[in-house]
Amino acid sequence: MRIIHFYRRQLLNGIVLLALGSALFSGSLLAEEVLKIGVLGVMSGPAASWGLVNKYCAQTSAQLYNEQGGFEIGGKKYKIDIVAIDDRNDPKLAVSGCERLTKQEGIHYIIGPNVDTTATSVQPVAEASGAIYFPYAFQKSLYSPPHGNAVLGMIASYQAGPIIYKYLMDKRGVKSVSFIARNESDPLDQRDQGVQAAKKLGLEIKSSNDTYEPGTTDFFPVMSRVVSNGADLIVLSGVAPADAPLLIKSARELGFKGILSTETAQDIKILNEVAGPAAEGFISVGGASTPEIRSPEMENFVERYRKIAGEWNDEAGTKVYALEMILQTLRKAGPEAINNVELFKKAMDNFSMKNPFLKEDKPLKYVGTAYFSQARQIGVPMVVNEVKGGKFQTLFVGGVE
Amino acid sequence: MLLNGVVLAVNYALIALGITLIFSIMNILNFAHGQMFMIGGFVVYYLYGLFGVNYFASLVAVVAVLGVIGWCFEKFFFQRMRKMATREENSMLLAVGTALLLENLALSFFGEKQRGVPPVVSGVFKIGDAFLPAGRLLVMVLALVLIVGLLLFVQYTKLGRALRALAQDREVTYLMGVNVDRIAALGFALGAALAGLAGGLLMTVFGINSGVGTVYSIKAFIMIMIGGAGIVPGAILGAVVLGFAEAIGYALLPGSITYLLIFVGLIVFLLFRPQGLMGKPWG
Amino acid sequence: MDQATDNRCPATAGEAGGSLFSWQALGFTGFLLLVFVGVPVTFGRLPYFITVLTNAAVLSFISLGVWITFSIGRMNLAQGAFALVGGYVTAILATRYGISFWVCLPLSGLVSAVLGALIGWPMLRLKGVYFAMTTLSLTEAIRLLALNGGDVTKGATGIVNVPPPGTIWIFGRMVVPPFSSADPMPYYFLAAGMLALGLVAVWRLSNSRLGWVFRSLRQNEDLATSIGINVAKYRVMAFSLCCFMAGTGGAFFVAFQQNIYPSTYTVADSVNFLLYCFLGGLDYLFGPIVGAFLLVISFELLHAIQDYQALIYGALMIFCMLCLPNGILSLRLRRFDGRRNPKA
Amino acid sequence: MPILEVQGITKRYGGLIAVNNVSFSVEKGEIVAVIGPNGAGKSTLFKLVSSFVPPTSGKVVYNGQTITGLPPHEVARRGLVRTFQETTIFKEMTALQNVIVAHHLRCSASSLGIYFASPKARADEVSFRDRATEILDYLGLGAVKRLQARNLPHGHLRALGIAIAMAAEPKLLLLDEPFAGMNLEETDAAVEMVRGIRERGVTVVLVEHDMSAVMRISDKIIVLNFGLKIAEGAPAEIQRNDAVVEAYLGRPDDELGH
Repeated sequence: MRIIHFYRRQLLNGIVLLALGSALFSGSLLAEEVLKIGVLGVMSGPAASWGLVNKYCAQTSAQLYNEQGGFEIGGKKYKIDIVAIDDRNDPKLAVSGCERLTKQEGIHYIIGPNVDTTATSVQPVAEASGAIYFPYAFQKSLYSPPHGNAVLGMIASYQAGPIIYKYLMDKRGVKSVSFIARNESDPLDQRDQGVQAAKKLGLEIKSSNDTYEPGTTDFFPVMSRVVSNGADLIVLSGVAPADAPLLIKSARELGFKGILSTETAQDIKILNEVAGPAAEGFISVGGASTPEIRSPEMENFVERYRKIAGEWNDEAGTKVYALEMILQTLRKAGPEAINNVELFKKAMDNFSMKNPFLKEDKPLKYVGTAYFSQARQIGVPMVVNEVKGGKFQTLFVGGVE
Repeated sequence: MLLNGVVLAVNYALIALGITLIFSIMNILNFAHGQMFMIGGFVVYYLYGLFGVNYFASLVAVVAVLGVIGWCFEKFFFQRMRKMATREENSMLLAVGTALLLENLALSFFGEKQRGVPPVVSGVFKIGDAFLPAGRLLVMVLALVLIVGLLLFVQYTKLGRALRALAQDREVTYLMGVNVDRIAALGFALGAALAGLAGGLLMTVFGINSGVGTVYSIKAFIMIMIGGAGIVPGAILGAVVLGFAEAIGYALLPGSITYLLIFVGLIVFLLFRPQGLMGKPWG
Repeated sequence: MDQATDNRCPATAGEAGGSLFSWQALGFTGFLLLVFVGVPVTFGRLPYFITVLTNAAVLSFISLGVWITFSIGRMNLAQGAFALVGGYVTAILATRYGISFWVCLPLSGLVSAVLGALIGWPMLRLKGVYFAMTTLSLTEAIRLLALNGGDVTKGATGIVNVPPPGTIWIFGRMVVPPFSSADPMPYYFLAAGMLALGLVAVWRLSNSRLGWVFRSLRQNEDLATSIGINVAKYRVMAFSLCCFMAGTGGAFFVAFQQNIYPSTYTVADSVNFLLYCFLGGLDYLFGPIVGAFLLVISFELLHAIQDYQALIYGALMIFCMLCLPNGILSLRLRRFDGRRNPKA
Repeated sequence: MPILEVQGITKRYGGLIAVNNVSFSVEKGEIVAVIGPNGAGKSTLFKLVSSFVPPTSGKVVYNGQTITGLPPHEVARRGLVRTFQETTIFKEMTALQNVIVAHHLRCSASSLGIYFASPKARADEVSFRDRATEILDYLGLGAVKRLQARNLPHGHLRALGIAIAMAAEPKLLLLDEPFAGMNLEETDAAVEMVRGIRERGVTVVLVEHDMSAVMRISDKIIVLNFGLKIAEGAPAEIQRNDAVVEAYLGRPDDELGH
């Protein structure tokens, strides 16, 4: 009996500690005007890096602004408070997380979620509670009328695909293509879009039905099927940063001599570590992350990001935009928009500013009308990279209208 | 294709041997096996990949680290549980809990990124139409050596015999004056070290990240179910079957259908032969 | 200890009818009041809490099914599979044929139950680890089946925009108002209602002769056979009941999230259902409910310490398992025994 | 008509013949014992008769009907009930609950009726409780009926096993080694108990190793060795049978094997 009592006391102590801890954490940021921004995404498990990069980006920007006394909207300075929630890629948790952000924390601007499953699940909640969210998922219905609260945070693969293929046809003489995709909603969608785009451009599709399971580590078998089709170009549709280097390595080991490309952002460190020299010549899409096009502000951000996250992740080059766009649009729409997303939406329509992350003077806007028939996408510059000597080198910078 | 099956089978055998060892001694399905595999990979990543320690020395470190983890698990978790619990399901659920704990620990300490190391050897052999990268060959040879070593160890050393006795009959072993708890802890440590070694070997080819654990655990389960749980030759046979099924399936069918067929096949197989290919009936 | 156990379950079914006024019934009434009056009044303005509680309620409803299979001595890792089946039945019927959710809900349970009976019949001959592993394979197999289901399941793209539950009219009166995603309250009431109904149903089951037959199966199937119990029949009965609950639970989540994907329920979900039962205590009917609510709510509470959330969650779980191997509810019972029987 | 007829029953496991072409019959009201050294095939024969294991060839006729191939619970429903060698009981129920559950065959209510506690089901349970109490009292377990079965003293466990079987209202009861591991006193009590069961109108077939107890109560003894029936007859005849004496005494190794 004594033992049991002992444990019960420990358990109770633990609960009290927990409660205290949570009280402390929530009580620490009071006093000034606070603007809360939510980050909802997968921050644990195999896809953890997607959500974590969102979180770290938002925290980094917030820290930078807060050090200057906050971000100014309508003459008042606001401290930025990032509330991050891990949905573990579980739609159930995404919904409750979104409820928490919108209803509990009173947040109207959310960065994330990361995949179709969770993004479509939070759609009803976000719309009902008047919140704008910035998913990194490609399902078109999210962004097309009658829905209007989701803003795509990056370049969709179906937008990048045609541009890359065209470039490779013109400059590298590519004539035929094979696709391989991760067997999940987003990647398959990206592959189908990619196949359509390639057909339109007149590329010969050698194969397109090879897929691999999330969690696969040995890509030898599936890659040997793809390589045996003998295409000039192999497109990795929607591959996770963890999978891309393994796919590339397998392809090279199998004697593939052509070009490998993907339409999603990748991480150079992972590519180098895992694929090594096999990564040479790999073409991918990044944000404003390559050193040669970065502005000083971006350099500053990169440095701070390193402090917060431990190391730089090239994905962050794309994901840095979401919070910046939210804040700048709010500034333009005025302080009322903090609690009224309709004002925000109006301000989106002809919002334009100089892209602060690029050296070059380029405008930053909301785009996507051609795809969603409304501007519901951040006009992230599309930087196409090639791996050269263990580093990303910018091939060209494009954009989406 | 078949060559690839061989490579897969040998590596899987290493994983399956570890889990079958633990199962035979304690009747516990070690859910954390995949996570131990993952930690083995990370040890190699840090020592060999980041600090430039010799690859083989790193593998020795893997054995030490995982051995300690396995020993602690048995000593502090499972031994306790066996003495307290009233239902046999409890140990299994505890195993699930340890898997969750290890995975979360790894995520906190190792981060979420995919990791890889420079190849230990480079080059590609071409055998007929098939390609065999040297890295894979090395991993295969090392795994083979380890498997043979393990079999000899279990067969001919005193500790190995004690382990086998324990696997056969706990009571009798106890009566024979063997310190059952100590041997069990050593057995668990050995099983964990095997999982870690498999991770340390395979990570040079496939890389590693904090989330791979469950996938390997499930593969390990499939293998010992095919071969017969707790039977050493069964584990090897199971690994061979799964390795070739994967290699052949992936070569002929889209990936997810291969695994669908493997799972359906496993279910049907178990219905007709629950003891596996070589095992004695269980329960 | 033994005395107390015997008092807890005085006999079999005969007396269960009379125990309606026992403390169990009283506790249940209290539970109903809390769920249907207390919670809405206290948390009505906090939709986030309501959503969390809704999740917890339906998760514990599904776990109750797993609890039934535990009571026949099987560790069921297929609950996720049957939740997925139920979810797809509702999603397909509702989007393709426009059938009302209120028809889909029981229908999903039924389809799952029938499927469970068909698969369970041969599978339940396996025991222990073998049964657990076969059901684990089943969870994966069903997920992969959904992934390769072509037009029927729409593969990896999932089925989205499933309409929310509609209005129910009886004799021109609106009995159930239309559901909308703006307000989680109706979902909460539906979830709480399902849980309450499920609880009564399983409570009744566990106190009737059927419950005792199930328990006898867990303790010794051969002995049960020898006294004329048709073991196979009762095993399948328990398993398909369990699948029914998974199916209806899965259907609920489809309506709640308005979508379903093959990855909506995976092995991790099946494992979670087990853990809920286990943490609450396998010997107690309220076990899965206590376990599910505790785990779901503690996970949300741990948001405060974001970075270590998952870590602490895992450590807490091991701690509970080691200190309370018979579940959290065993605490209460041990103390109870101690008072009545100081020597125990 | 004999209540039980075993006709040329054989069971092979792979190349091993556990039971080889054994035939015998049991009359109503008899106590018949099957004896033999360890590994003689007694247990297998026992499982064959109770239909827990299907025979390779031959059949079992009970009350004029062939029961070979029927599932074991069906055989029990017809009144042929077995007990177990080990102390097989429902460990996590009280002795009383054990016996109440064991009344399953006497249920007159359907599953649904049981679930909704129909009047029939309630009446069933009340009568089961009375009968269970009566059986336990009769077998000397009245004082411990509220104890958790797993905590019962060893001697009581076997009695509980028999009580469970009795609750199924057998016409023919198969007892698996009812005297194993008992001292003289306990054996005496158990012998009385078996006699008492016969007095309640139940035919008893028992498989046993303990010769002296068997000699005292059996009307007929069947001796197995290496799966073959080597003798059959009244106790006095068996005691004089050379083959039996050799089987038991000539091969002391077998005795130690257990």
